[in-house]
Amino acid sequence: MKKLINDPSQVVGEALEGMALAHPGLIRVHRTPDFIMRADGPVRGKVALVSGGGSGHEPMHGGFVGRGMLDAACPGAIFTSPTPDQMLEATKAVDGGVGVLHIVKNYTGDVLNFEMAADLAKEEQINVKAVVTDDDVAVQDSLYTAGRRGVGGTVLAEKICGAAAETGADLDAVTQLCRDVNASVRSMGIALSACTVPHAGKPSFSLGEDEIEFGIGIHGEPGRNRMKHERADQLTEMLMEPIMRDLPFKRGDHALLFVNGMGGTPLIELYVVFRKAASIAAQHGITISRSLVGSYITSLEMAGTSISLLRLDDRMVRYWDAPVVTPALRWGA
Amino acid sequence: MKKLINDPSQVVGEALEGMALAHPGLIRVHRTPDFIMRADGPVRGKVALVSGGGSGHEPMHGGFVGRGMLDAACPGAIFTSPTPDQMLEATKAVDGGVGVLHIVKNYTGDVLNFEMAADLAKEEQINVKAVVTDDDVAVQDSLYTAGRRGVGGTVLAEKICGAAAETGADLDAVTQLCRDVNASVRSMGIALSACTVPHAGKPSFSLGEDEIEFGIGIHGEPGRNRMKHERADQLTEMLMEPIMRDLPFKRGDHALLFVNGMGGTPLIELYVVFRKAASIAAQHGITISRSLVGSYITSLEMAGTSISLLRLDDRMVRYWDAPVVTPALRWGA
Amino acid sequence: MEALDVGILTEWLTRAAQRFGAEQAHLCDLDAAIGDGDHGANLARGFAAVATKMAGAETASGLFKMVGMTLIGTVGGASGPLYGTLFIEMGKEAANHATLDQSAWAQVLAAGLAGVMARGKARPGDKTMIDALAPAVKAMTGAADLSTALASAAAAARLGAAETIPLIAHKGRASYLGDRAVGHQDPGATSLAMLLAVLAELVG
Amino acid sequence: MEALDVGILTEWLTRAAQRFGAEQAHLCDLDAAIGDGDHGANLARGFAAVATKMAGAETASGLFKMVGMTLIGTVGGASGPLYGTLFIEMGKEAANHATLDQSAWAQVLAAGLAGVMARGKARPGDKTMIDALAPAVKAMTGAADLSTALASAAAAARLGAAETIPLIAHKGRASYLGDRAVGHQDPGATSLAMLLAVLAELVG
Ligand SMILES: Nc1ncnc2c1ncn2[C@@H]1O[C@H](COP(=O)(O)OP(=O)(O)O)[C@@H](O)[C@H]1O
Ligand SMILES: Nc1ncnc2c1ncn2[C@@H]1O[C@H](COP(=O)(O)OP(=O)(O)O)[C@@H](O)[C@H]1O
Ligand SMILES: [Mg+2]
Ligand SMILES: [Mg+2]
Ligand SMILES: [Mg+2]
Ligand SMILES: [Mg+2]
Repeated sequence: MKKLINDPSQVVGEALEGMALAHPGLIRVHRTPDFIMRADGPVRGKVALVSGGGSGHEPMHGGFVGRGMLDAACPGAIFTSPTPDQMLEATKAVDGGVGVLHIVKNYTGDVLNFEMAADLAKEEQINVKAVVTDDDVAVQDSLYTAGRRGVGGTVLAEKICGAAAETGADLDAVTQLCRDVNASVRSMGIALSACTVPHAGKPSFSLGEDEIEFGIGIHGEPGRNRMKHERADQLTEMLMEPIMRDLPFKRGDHALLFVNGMGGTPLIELYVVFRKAASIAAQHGITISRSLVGSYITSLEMAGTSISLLRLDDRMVRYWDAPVVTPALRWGA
Repeated sequence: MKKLINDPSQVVGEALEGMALAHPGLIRVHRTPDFIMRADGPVRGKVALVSGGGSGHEPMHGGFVGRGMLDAACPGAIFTSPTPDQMLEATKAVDGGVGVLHIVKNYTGDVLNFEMAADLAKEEQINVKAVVTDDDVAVQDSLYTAGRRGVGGTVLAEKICGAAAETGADLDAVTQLCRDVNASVRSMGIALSACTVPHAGKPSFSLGEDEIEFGIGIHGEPGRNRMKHERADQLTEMLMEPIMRDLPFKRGDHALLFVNGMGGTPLIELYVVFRKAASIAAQHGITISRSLVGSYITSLEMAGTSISLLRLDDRMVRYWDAPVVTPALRWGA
Repeated sequence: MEALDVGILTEWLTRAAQRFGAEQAHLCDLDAAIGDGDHGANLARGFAAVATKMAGAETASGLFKMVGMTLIGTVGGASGPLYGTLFIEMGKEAANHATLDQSAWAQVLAAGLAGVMARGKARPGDKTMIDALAPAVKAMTGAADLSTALASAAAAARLGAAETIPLIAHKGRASYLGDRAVGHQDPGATSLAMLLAVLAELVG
Repeated sequence: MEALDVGILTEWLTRAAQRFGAEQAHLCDLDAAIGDGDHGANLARGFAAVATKMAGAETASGLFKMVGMTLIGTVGGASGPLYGTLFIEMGKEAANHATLDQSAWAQVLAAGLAGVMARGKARPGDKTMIDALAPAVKAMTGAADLSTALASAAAAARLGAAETIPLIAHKGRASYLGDRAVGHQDPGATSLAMLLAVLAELVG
């Protein structure tokens, strides 16, 4: 294992210190318990957004803390959900008096830890609501699974809801908007290689020279099935098919197309995927009126991509375009 | 070789089409010859900036086209400098009547092709100047080499000079500023793994389980020497040492610290490197007052990092902070 | 031995911490096959924290609540809240008993099981730690004495963990894999069986 | 054969395109060792474009200028402007000669060499294509007839390319490597020798 780290047990903490040094105007880092909050928080009278999850998905979530997006993010160990004390302290630190929304990706660990934190925060008279994102169509959503995972759609929800909160929406409205975004977005991912968790020291699975994992999550775990590697256009068709089927689009719909890199895939390849995904959308009469291309929700150095497609309404477009000032997403200000 | 591509010979063109679809408000893509120009160009009365180089370094340069940075970028084949016809057509397309600056990374191919293009453009009465960037301290700058390579400092020069041009500086002033930035920045890089050029189909070199290449460029080539892999803090010291020595800083100086990923290194590791590099700078009494962290000048999926340190003057700070609206760098607007 | 006192329980958890340290890679490997490969690291981190905090606990109830809170604050993942809840609920039940004899311990363990099920909503057969814990609770009743009961519980947990191998998972990350989880033993059930084995070895 | 006409020159470049297609991987491998691994792909791409454009060339001069412009517009990298300049300068010189006999061809090649040296600023011994081209130009003079001269030029180029092996590079990417370039043959010198070999084979 060759990584730019000092000690597997110190990676998360040292990266947090690096972030604090790199972005002093945007964020503040709190240690023990670990969380990142916006530099100018808490913002009185504004609904606060708190998210979090295992580390190793950078820039998510810490890179999305700042004006117009998250108020705080709680990083766990690599691929391990953070603990309730982090979430509780973050929630208290950013509470502006009008409620806090927890945006939680649907993984048992994240859900249970955020639940405990919300209970504790409520005991301290903070009005906490939670939305669990579950946009990954790779997983059968049934009584017999932990339910669909929260993946790329979470980034879009955080941006859009962050803008709503920034412009004065109340807790109920931001919560409902977050549910709406989650209900309007679907995602699907593939891995061309595994990643290596520092404390494990070896790849999380191994793939043959022309094998890929189809239907992966973001924790280096195997996917829905293993298959032969294909050309980018064919893989993109396979990714788009369940997305389009699961969230029926009608001709004339507008959508945001998010082509995400898993960490080890060069940007040039993501644009090759974007090209095909956009053309598939166009064939269905869907207008891609907004886009995001880059490695925003990653699995360390895994090679691969995920596609998220969000059906847009005017409100979402307005909030998407609104200013955002975070380490990883920044525009309009 | 597993990549998200269709055909090695089509990657660059298909990625350009993807970029055009993803960023219609920011850029326009011209094919045959290939170049990317800002959507609202040419801008009358503004000095235009044109850069270019081999593909495979994304987001550089195409991702830096837009308001406040480049007017056009010419992508060559992967790791192969573009051709004079591209540069000539791009130059003509963005010329706003007050001159065009070519920002050229110092590689024989880039320099020769841009030279030819400048000669051709001058024949068409366009006032063209060129600045060759050469910030890579890994290379001995002497009569016996092609001179230092242009690497990370180029990104900083493009941002700063783009802002100067946007706010009305004339060709001489922008050219001088570009020389000043180049003279004030030094860079050094390492590779933890090789990358695979699509048409080659195999890694450009092979490294043992605990070997790294020290002093690499951005074209997948071997570096100055091969050495044992070390902890991030030690590697960061080794990268910073020649930078600090080559561009003597004095206590009280302000600097921009740019920790760049080579493509396959996760962001969390770049922040671990940033932490140490910032602390080394602090030990020397240098204030890191601006920063950039991410994979901005890459070698496909190579794992590794480069550090660039730019000594700032007030003018550079002002131009760095000025608005920029490109696919890859965006703030202030 | 007639009953478990706070000293022996402290020793149990000290040895459990050692055991999880030693078994960290093994548990991570099990989790890598059907999860995300961190279960061993999570428990090792959590129990190492527990081990530094136990000195001075005066009651079993107080000890267990501290253990539960520590695990919740250090483990993370799914197993943090679940193992944490296990100990917190055990602590609550332990407060109702002056001595932790065989019958009291059966009730303590049963309370832990109920807490974990309430928190995680898993049932037996879902391929989780419940598949080790539930049979262990059952095996406590009807044994001749405390040490036999603990040995039966440990054996039942070990067997229950092994019996997760052919199952499809319905909870946790392994549920994403569908059929692909078949043939692998659940890491959480395995760690739970280890925890009970350490106690049986200590007392037996 | 007394002189090279446009037909034979067209055939030369057609075969050169085939040769660079076949040798693409070999030239890329040489470049991977001390450069960026694209030299074979660059030349294959450029000469393939040349091959599609040659029909209808009426003079050697016109042909060479077209070849030069095409290479400049399709090869990229260092070799694009250098190979392009080679042919453009050869074309300029060819315009001064009614027939391309042995002495005229020697001047044409010398003009090409001068052009490449002016553009790239490399000198013999810098471990570049000059190390194949310069000895070839020298070998043209004093040969008994055209075909012997072309054969000598090709042989000198091949030898010159081989003699780059022990050199440290002073130009191009290989110069970044210092000592590490020693022991590797320069890809540009190798391709230049191939180009001259194809002509010698055709005429010989
Ligand atoms: N809903 C649940 N109820 C009970 N146990 C569960 C549940 N979900 C997961 N588990 C247990 O947690 C174990 C995984 O723990 P761990 O790897 O530490 O957390 P994570 O899955 O968050 O990485 C599984 O092997 C399983 O035994
Ligand atoms: N200044 C120069 N003068 C002459 N030949 C050069 C010079 N620089 C490089 N070359 C030649 O170009 C060859 C490399 O060409 P190529 O790989 O196509 O371009 P690049 O180095 O841009 O990738 C070298 O092997 C060398 O022979
Ligand atoms: Mg986990
Ligand atoms: Mg090249
Ligand atoms: Mg796990
Ligand atoms: Mg080359």
